[in-house]
Amino acid sequence: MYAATALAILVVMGLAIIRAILGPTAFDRLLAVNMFGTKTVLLIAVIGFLTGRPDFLDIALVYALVNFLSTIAVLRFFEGQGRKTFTHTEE
Amino acid sequence: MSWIGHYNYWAAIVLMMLGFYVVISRGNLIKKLIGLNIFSTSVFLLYISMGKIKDATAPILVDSTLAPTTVQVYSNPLPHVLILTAIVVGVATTAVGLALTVRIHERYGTIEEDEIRAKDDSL
Amino acid sequence: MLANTLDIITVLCLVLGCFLGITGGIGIYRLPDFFTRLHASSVTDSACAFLILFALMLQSGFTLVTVKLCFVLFFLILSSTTATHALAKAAIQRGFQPLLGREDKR
Amino acid sequence: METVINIVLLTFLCITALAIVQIRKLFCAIMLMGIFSLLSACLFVTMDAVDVAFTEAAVGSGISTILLLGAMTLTSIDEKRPSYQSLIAILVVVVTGAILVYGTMDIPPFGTPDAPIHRHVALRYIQQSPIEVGPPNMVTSVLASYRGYDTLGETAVIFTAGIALVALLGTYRRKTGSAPQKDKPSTLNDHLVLSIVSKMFIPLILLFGLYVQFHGDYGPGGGFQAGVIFASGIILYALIFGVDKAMRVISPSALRLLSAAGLLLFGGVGLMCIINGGNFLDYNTLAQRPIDGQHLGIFLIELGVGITVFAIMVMMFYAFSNRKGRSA
Repeated sequence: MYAATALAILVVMGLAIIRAILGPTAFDRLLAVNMFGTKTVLLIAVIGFLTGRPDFLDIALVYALVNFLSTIAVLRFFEGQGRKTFTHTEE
Repeated sequence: MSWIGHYNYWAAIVLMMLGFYVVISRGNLIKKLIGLNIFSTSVFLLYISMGKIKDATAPILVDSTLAPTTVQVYSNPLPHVLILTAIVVGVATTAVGLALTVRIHERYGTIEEDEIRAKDDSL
Repeated sequence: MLANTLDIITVLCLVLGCFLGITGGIGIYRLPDFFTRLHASSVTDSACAFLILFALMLQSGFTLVTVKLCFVLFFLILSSTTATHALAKAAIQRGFQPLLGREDKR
Repeated sequence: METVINIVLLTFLCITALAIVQIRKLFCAIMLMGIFSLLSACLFVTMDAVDVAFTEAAVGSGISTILLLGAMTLTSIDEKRPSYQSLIAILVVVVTGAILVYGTMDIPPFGTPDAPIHRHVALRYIQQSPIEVGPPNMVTSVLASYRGYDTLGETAVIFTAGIALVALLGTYRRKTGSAPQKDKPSTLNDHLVLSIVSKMFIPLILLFGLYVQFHGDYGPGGGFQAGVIFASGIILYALIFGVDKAMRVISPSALRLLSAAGLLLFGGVGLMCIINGGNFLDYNTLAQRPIDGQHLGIFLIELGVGITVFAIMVMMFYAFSNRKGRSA
């Protein structure tokens, strides 16, 4: 039961990787990475149950908390780039 | 099915060689650092693969009052200790490398290796 | 009897969660532009996470594990929805336009 | 079943690495590095290395992406095609790889219980550490007690890296550099949803950091992870509300003091052991009962590591983001 769930999550992860590699725009890649992060949390939780030591959910918890950070950082970076191109056109 | 037994090691070697390839063939300094990161991850994988024992569990003592299980086998904790610290040290050294790259960019205006070398020669 | 019912609900939740997850995966792979992909992933993501984690909660009973799963679920739903919202907003600000109508080239 | 998950994840990892090698845009390579790190953390979990996965989770998802992005913003976005041929490089790589694969033939297959690596000191660690040292998490007892010297060395390396970074990039902002940024505050600050959700998240991240710090004896976690998680909380604050405000929360000079204080605490515990008549970092002498001494020693040392790692990580972030203000 858990094994089938883990496999399904792995399939989704594979599709997200393909999108992250192909992704024509940077936003597509960011979306894929974001989705990949969510699926990683789920996979770690399911693996915990699969191996019979579900007390290791702390790792999933870390990802749930901190994964947010990289998305914010990239958005911040986009903003910086926008400002840079903006000043370029000004000059 | 002997290849399954060595699949981890081979994957680690493939990753290591990919990182190595980036480091020796790409001129961009940030790309080189990314390659170095891939290389170090491959080393981490190799160590952790060696520490794993089949059907063993993580090296945290199972509370026998909560989970009355059969005899427990634990994976080897030593590689975990080595790699745990190596990851944090790795990110610190990557940061130093990136700082050097930033300084090189400020001095030379480029982070491509051959352009830097050309500027060095012309000086 | 009770345990049996719980198991059945667990399996149902897991199957539905996996189905939604795979739908989202296919959506993010097949759909034609950024906004359609965004809707595919964001709509399914929260429900998929909720169903799978809820199934795990049913299996773990009243323990610390359930509390941790609750926290994971809470953070996951909060952060992934916020992230997709911020992503859509940033994309609009950068001048991305949603694909309206059907384009002939795929 | 675990073997299947393992093999699939390793294959994904190789595909991602290949894509990183191929892609010319540095930004895309950094995004893929994020996926790479998530995948490797999953692999560490399947291979029972929960503490390692924890560290990778804390470091890889936040800090390393942010540092790479910061460096890329300060330099260039695209990678130029190198002028020289890479055929020789491919040859070198293939030959080295082939030799290494030949070398693996003698390694016992994955998961063998009686491989040489498991016969040496590991048995002692697994069987004796709960009795001799105490904490149920064997990784913590090996890290802090049996191999305390190593950990002291690693902490010193991190500290040195922080000093080197500050020497290279500097922590203080020139007044001319800070002026234009103040008229133009970050627009992420205006992003209402984002700032409110972040305000909810930051205390929870900090709280979780403390939990990881002090629960590391019983579950996965410890000083290294806690320091990074705590730093992530501060960095999130800086990303949303601006570095200036974050610097008012915790100033660079305070960070410098903290980074040294953590390392000194570590070394001080070692010296205390000598004063009490034991060897360096021999915690048994710290209290009446040896096991209490071990407990106290591990607690203090993890605290020292946590403080140093936290201070250095935030210092690195400040250094990169201030440089941005200076060159703009």
